[in-house]
Amino acid sequence: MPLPMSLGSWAVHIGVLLADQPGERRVALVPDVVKKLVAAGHHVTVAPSAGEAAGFPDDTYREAGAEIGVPSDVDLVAVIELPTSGTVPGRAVLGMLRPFDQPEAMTALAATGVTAWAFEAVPRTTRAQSIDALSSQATVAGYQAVLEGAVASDRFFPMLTTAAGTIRPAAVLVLGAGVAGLQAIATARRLGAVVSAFDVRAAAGEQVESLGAKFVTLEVPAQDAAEAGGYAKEVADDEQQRILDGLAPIVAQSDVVITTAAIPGRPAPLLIETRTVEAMRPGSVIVDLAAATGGNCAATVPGETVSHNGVTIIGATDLMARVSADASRMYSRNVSSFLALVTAADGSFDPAVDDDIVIDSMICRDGSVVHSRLLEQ
Amino acid sequence: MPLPMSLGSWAVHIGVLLADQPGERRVALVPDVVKKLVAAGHHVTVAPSAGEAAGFPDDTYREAGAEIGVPSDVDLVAVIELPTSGTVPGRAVLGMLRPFDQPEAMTALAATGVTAWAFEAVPRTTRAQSIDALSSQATVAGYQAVLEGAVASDRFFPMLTTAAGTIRPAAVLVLGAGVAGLQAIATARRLGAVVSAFDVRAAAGEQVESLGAKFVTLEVPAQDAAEAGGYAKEVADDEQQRILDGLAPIVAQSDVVITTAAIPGRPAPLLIETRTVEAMRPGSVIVDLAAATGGNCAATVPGETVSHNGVTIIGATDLMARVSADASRMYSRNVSSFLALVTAADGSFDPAVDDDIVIDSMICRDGSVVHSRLLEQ
Amino acid sequence: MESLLIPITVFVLAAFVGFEVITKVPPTLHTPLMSGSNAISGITVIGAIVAVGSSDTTTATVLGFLAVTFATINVVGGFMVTDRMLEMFKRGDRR
Amino acid sequence: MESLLIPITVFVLAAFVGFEVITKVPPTLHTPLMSGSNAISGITVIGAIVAVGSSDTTTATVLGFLAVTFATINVVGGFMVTDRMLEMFKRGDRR
Amino acid sequence: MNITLQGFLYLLAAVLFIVGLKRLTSPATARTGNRFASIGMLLAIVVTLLDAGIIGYGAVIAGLVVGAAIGAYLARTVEMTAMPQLVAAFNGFGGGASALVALSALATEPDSDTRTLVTIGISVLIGALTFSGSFVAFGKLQGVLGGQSITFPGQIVVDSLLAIAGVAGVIALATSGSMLWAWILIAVAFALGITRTLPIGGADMPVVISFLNSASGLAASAAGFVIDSNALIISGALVGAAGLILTNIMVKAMNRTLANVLFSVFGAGSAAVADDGTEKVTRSASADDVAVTLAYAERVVVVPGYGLAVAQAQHVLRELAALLESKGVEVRYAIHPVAGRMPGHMNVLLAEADVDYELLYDLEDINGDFPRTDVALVVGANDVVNPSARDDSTSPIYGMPVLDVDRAGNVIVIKRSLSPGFAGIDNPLFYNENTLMFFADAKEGIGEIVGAVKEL
Amino acid sequence: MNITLQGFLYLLAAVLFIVGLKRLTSPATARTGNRFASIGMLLAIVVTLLDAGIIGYGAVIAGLVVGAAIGAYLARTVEMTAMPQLVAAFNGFGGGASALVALSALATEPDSDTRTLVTIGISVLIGALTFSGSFVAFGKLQGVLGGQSITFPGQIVVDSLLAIAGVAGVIALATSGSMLWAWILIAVAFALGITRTLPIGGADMPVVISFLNSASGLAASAAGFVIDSNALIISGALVGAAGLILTNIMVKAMNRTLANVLFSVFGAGSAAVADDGTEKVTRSASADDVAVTLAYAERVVVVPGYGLAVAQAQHVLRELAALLESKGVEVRYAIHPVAGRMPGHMNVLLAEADVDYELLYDLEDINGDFPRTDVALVVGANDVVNPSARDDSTSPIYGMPVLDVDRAGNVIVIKRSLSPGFAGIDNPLFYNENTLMFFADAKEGIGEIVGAVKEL
Ligand SMILES: NC(=O)c1ccc[n+]([C@@H]2O[C@H](COP(=O)([O-])OP(=O)(O)OC[C@H]3O[C@@H](n4cnc5c(N)ncnc54)[C@H](OP(=O)(O)O)[C@@H]3O)[C@@H](O)[C@H]2O)c1
Ligand SMILES: NC(=O)c1ccc[n+]([C@@H]2O[C@H](COP(=O)([O-])OP(=O)(O)OC[C@H]3O[C@@H](n4cnc5c(N)ncnc54)[C@H](OP(=O)(O)O)[C@@H]3O)[C@@H](O)[C@H]2O)c1
Ligand SMILES: NC(=O)c1ccc[n+]([C@@H]2O[C@H](COP(=O)([O-])OP(=O)(O)OC[C@H]3O[C@@H](n4cnc5c(N)ncnc54)[C@H](O)[C@@H]3O)[C@@H](O)[C@H]2O)c1
Ligand SMILES: NC(=O)c1ccc[n+]([C@@H]2O[C@H](COP(=O)([O-])OP(=O)(O)OC[C@H]3O[C@@H](n4cnc5c(N)ncnc54)[C@H](O)[C@@H]3O)[C@@H](O)[C@H]2O)c1
Repeated sequence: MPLPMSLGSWAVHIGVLLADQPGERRVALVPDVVKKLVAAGHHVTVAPSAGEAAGFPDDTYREAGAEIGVPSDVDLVAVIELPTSGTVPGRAVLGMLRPFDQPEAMTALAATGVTAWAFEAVPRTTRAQSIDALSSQATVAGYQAVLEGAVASDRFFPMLTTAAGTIRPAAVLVLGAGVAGLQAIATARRLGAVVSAFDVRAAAGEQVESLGAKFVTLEVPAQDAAEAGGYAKEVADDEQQRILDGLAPIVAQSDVVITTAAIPGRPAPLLIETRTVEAMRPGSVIVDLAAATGGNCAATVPGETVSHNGVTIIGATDLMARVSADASRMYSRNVSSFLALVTAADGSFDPAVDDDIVIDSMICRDGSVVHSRLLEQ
Repeated sequence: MPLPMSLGSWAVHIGVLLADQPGERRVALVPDVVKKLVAAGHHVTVAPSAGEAAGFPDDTYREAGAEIGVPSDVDLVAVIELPTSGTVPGRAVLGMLRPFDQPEAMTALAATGVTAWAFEAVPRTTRAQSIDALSSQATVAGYQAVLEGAVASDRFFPMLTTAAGTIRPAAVLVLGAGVAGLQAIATARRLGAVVSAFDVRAAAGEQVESLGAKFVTLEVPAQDAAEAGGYAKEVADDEQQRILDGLAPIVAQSDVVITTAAIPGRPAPLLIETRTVEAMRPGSVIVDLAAATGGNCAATVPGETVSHNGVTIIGATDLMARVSADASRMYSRNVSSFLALVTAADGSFDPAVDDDIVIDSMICRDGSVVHSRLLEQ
Repeated sequence: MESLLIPITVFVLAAFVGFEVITKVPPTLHTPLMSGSNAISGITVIGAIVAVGSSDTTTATVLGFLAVTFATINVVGGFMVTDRMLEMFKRGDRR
Repeated sequence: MESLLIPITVFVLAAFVGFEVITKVPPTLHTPLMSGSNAISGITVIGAIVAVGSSDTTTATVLGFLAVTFATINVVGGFMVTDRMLEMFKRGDRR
Repeated sequence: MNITLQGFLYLLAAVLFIVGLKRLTSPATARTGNRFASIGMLLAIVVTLLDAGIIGYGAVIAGLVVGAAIGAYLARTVEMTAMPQLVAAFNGFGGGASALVALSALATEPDSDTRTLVTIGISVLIGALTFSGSFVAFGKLQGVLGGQSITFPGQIVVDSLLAIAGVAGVIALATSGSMLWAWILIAVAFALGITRTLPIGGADMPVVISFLNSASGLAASAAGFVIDSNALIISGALVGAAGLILTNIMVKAMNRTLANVLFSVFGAGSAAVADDGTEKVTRSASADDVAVTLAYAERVVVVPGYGLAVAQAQHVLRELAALLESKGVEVRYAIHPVAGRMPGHMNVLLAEADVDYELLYDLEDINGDFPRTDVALVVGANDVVNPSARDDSTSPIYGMPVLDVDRAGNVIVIKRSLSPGFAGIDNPLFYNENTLMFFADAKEGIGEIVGAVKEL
Repeated sequence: MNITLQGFLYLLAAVLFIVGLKRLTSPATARTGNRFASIGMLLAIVVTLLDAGIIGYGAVIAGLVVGAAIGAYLARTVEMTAMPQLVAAFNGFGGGASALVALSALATEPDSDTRTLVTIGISVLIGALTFSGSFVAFGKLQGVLGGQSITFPGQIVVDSLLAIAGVAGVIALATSGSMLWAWILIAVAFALGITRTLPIGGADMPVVISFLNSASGLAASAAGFVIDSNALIISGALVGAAGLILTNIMVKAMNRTLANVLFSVFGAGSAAVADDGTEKVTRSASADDVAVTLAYAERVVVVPGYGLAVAQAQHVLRELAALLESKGVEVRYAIHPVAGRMPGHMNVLLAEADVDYELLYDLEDINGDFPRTDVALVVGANDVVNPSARDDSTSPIYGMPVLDVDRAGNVIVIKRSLSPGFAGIDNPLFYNENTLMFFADAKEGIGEIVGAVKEL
């Protein structure tokens, strides 16, 4: 086992765990990034087989200069999600901890005395973009959702004029034009589908059109999301109904619907009712990216693919894990960009640095939960 | 049940069966085409639920003017493949009967006295293009193969420059640039992959490049396929080895390989040896469209998806059936174009018409096998 | 030669105008332009008129008459036929 | 007026040449072209030379001398400065 | 009339000619340009008629009336297809007139000074040469003399001798001032015009006419020197120079040089020998031709084929379409079911270029529209637009439905050569009357067309 | 020297001027064009010096030597940035010379005929006006008079009175032939030149100079009428006409009209007031400017941003790149990690336009190359090229890595306005010395650039 190039008191010792959620195939650090960290003087311990499912066998980590072994008492544990045990073998942890979905788990985590940063709490500022794991993983999800939808669809996406007749292009509808939605639009357009999209945020229209898709306007006031940190807010009940009714006929005419609408810390907004699903052509497909937070479609079963009246409804929550190699690559960059913030000038680990990103994203520290939003609740 | 508009002695009575092969979801005639046939005075009997899996419930056939019921003693039975029973409830049958793969079944079929036409035996002439079901279904297979490969891949297909690093485009290799191969190239290019392709036919190079992909040239003589009716021939043994060796390093560097190489009536040529698979990066994918005839990859298991050394090898033989609606649409057009040839001027069924397409594609008649290639064997 | 200075100056300048005036011509206008400029070269008609008008010998008169006739054919025919050819561009005002 | 016919004819033709000769000019050439054509307008230098060379009064000589000086500044300076500006297009021969 | 006023009016006429010529170079202004020029001419004629020097109006009026009648009759009645030869004939008359003016001046004042006599000689020489040359061109175009190049042994020797004789004739005339020499000169010039024009092939005739037109301008200018008329000098020089430029433009559009056209005995048109041994002729076009044809159309249907894919010309094609649309032209695409080499090949390309799906028409949907289509633009397609699949039951592709582009007003075919497509058979479309072939790689060719449309 | 030979040599000089001017309009030939013209001028001067009429060479030679020395010195030593004012000064000298020639003619022959006197008056008027106007323009550009428009109450009245006085002066001079009137005329013309130029803003000065240049051509032509010199008439008319056309081209490039420039008192440059209240000036460019800058570059880096997506300009951008490449320019693309509005936004667009992946460079890979880049072409990007993210620690986007386009030789930014991007902050790049702003929708703008490059 090669020794890390330098192991002075100032290096950060990083641990990478093997994800233990079912279906999870990603790894928090890929060998390429490990190599850079090691070159920068850090020490990385990678749990055996941690990268296996993402296509990075242990040997590739060894070559990158990591130590293979079960991390324990490291400075910082990098994870995809919080291990099912709810604890981490180190002084600090960084990952997509889902703090606002599982506040109790955070309280329990805090009790272990660990310092925890959640990517979900990283502010959406310009400078924080390279740390924005939610964006990087939503990109993956948006892309994969279209592929899954296309595979499940009984129709071609592109138009095809052939000796055996002309096949009209598939109609794809994307609901929610955030990071994942835009990527879904781009991917579906690439495949040749006729794409339309809807979102409640005012800025979304131009962005949708900048990808060559049609923006669906319903008679609901567009939100100015600037105040909400770029995120959408829940809509009023009467607006909600108008959205449901407005979307229904468009959904019914679509061959594939990709739903991505989300409101941070809230259950996903309902956009497709069961009766709308029933109005769809048998053979059409709904991919519900919001399944994990309840789904945008009433017929969605999170984690499963179901058929309702001939319509396939994909509620998979592990879409990002399916593009394991590239999703892990992007995630690793997010992790290492964050790490740069908590590394002091002398190279040592400095969890208390005065940086708004580090402070804002901190969930718990010194035994107690510190994030304002969790404290409010 | 609405009566067909006219049922004189001159109308052709067509029967559509429910496909009984496992995984088969296509139907030989879709309601749109049925409607045209009925308008032309033909009588169509569709087996209950025949179109269900392709997204065409019985009602849609009823609306198109068909009779729903078990066809019996019809003029012409239109099928996707020969029913597992090996017999058809009519005087003639048209479908992808795989005559050269299962000559015994043809002999048995002939024994029932039926007249049978196989799409596999339709000559590849300009005029026959609208009847060329092999082409139409290969188109579907090529498209779907790329989607399956992309879904199974742990990599993004397109290049992506993001705040979380730049993802290089996936390298896709297509082996065999026939109808399916070209469609695969086009689809992979649409998704943004860097595509290269190989084929033994001389004409393929320009065609591959006309789709913006790179043509791989190995040091083997290119075939002039004009003599073989557009099809490739088997290559000599030493050439074969040179192909295998030449492709090996390229395969090893590819993220997704789609193999489509075929020689009609012969087992699929071997293009990827097991050791080449083992040289591939874990996480990469092979989609073997030739699985049904043995596969282009030594590690392929027909009909199954297996993982060999971390490489996913998709040997599915039902890819066309997965795009059931559009595949059926195209197939129906092939069927109805053929039907036009065997319909006499007075509208009656004329299986003995003097037309090279009808004659060439005839497998058996009056109790005996008539196709020259089968007689030769 | 002195008396030639002015006509030559005029000739050179006019030739330059001729060279510069024609720069890019779409091919469909080649024939009309040729025809139109050919009609302009029928300006010899004024020479012919002067010649016949001031002629005193019969030869000169006959020659002059022929000259006027020829030149007038060139002028009248030329402009009219050009106009006919250009009728197809009437739609040119669409833009 | 008769004596004006020829000069005016010449003037009109030259003006046409001037109008036609300049059609499309890329903006980077605006200043050099202005400067170059300005140097050409220094042709008054020949008028000045004639004026001073044939002058008999002192006033005329002084005026003529000034005229020659001014015009020469215009001519020499103009052409030289244009050339300097155009140096940047030396790479123009790359194609 | 006051001689100065007359001078200014002549100048005005000249200005009208200049402005007219200028306007004749753009489709939008060409018609008014021609009118400007004709007004200038009317002005010049009227001014001349009012000239104090004119004594006998009889012959003048007679000439004007007879000439106008003949000219108007010819201009009105001649078929549109016979325009080139008509222009040739008019040009011949113009040249003849110049020669006659000079002759008549000689007859009136045989004792002119040398300079005048030289000018008379030149005027006679050019004028007569233009006359005979133009009428030979007329004959060739009219078919009277056959379109082919006519040569005879010793051509060069004869031509050279005639040319020398012409120069000698001018000198002899200038020194003698004798009418006899003038007639000899005319004969020589006549002969030269004939021998020089006969060897040139029919396809090159427009160039010859344009060149002779330029020459007739020079003849007019020379006549101007003789009778000391600025109006003649200016107009003649104008036409001479403009004609030369136009000749050059035409020659360039044919990828030739002027010398090559005038002195090559092999100036035959572009003809292809078809399979059956008969000679089939294609009409080949330049990017500019195509540009004008497209830009002045109302309805264009683009028919893409395999060549579009080979050339990867989809992006530039879309740009051309956008450009045409911005000019108000309706552009649609006809997608043949088997265009290209794989099902949906054209869809892939056009989708890549982001062509709106709404603009793609299937064979059945568009075939009825071709008779109402101004231009069918066939880009690298061949078999799918082969009318023999429809008309010729012996054709190997008989029975395949094809796009009926030949029913459109004009067909423009962009491909690199006359080579066949996938089916390996000849395409009669290429030899149709209403088909223009633009031989080019689709990408480069369409790029050129885009450039040409932008400059219209 | 033989007067006829002299005449022909002058004609030759005029032809050299014409050819020179023609060549000056294209970058490739401009330099030789200038040389042609200067050879023409040398010829004209030498021919004049050999004129039999010249008796006293002293003053002539003195003037030539002094003038040449001053002219050469100025032309050699003046900074490149001071070129416009230098041209203004030279122009002033030219106008002055015309006036002086006329004055001197008057002094020599006070009893000339009326026509000559009228011409002298016109020559003096235009010449003196050009002189004073040019020097005011010089002063403004040099900063001596301040770049702003200088107005005073009653401007119009004074101008009108001076204009009337000028006309009256010409008439008085023509009727009296008196030197006194000539001086008065000079004073009036001087005053008019000053009052008419002062109100025009610094940014419009090039137009004024070009206009005065045209005027000085007319003055030279008028002087030609005075001394009956065809050389002067031709050259003057040439410059007068060409100058007018050039003025018009310049005015059009500024989207103005000539009247608007000359008679508007609000002719200030385009300046923007920045957030902090100080005035920041952008240099705005036309499609032609951008085309020339790009076509003459060796290395171009394209920086696409969200605006490219909004305008859907990817196809035409690629076309521009292809065009530049065909001219030997190296074109690469710098893709900022967060350009656009979603990860990989630019990749989607450029892939759609079929831009080779090899040409796409990441921020880290290309940032070091900008100092070696001739032109950075920023298309609809803003935040990702904002240098304050690098330099200004108070900026809200401080710390974000940006593309260092400001380190390239030239920066061209295509966007519709000065509006901010996603981050909502101002971009100092736009006000840099080496930044040219091309305000346009990206698709339309690039389309225009493509057209302009094609015409180079
Ligand atoms: N779509 C399918 O599924 C399929 C499959 C197999 C076969 N086919 C057959 O393919 C044919 C398709 O018809 P088509 O009209 O599309 O093509 P085609 O008949 O093969 O003709 C293509 C033409 O494009 C020209 N070309 C090639 N490269 C070019 C370039 N770079 N620039 C400009 N022109 C170029 C060639 O002429 P030059 O060499 O003179 O340039 C050629 O004649 C049909 O016969 C069809 O039956 C179709
Ligand atoms: N990539 C991502 O994942 C992502 C996600 C969210 C936010 N962001 C943020 O988005 C920004 C991206 O930077 P950017 O430089 O690409 O864009 P930007 O800073 O938003 O600037 C885009 C510029 O394009 C111009 N524009 C808009 N429409 C145009 C048109 N039709 N033609 C020409 N110009 C047009 C606008 O100026 P005019 O109005 O004057 O034309 C605008 O200033 C960054 O601030 C980034 O943080 C990125
Ligand atoms: N640093 C940055 O500048 C930065 C970084 C990342 C994302 N962003 C911006 O933040 C925005 C949202 O990002 P996200 O994708 O992570 O958001 P998200 O995952 O929280 O939500 C997805 C989308 O669903 C939409 N939505 C919510 N309720 C809806 C409803 N009832 N109907 C329809 N749509 C509904 C939202 O508007 C959002 O676009 C994006 O526009 C993105 O550009 C900015
Ligand atoms: N009417 C027509 O004109 C018509 C209709 C359909 C197809 N075609 C042509 O026929 C050709 C083949 O059609 P297909 O796709 O049905 O063929 P196929 O399915 O039989 O074979 C697929 C491809 O595998 C290739 N191949 C065979 N052995 C190989 C080897 N050892 N290595 C690499 N590649 C090998 C073949 O060349 C062929 O391109 C195509 O080019 C198509 O264009 C013509």
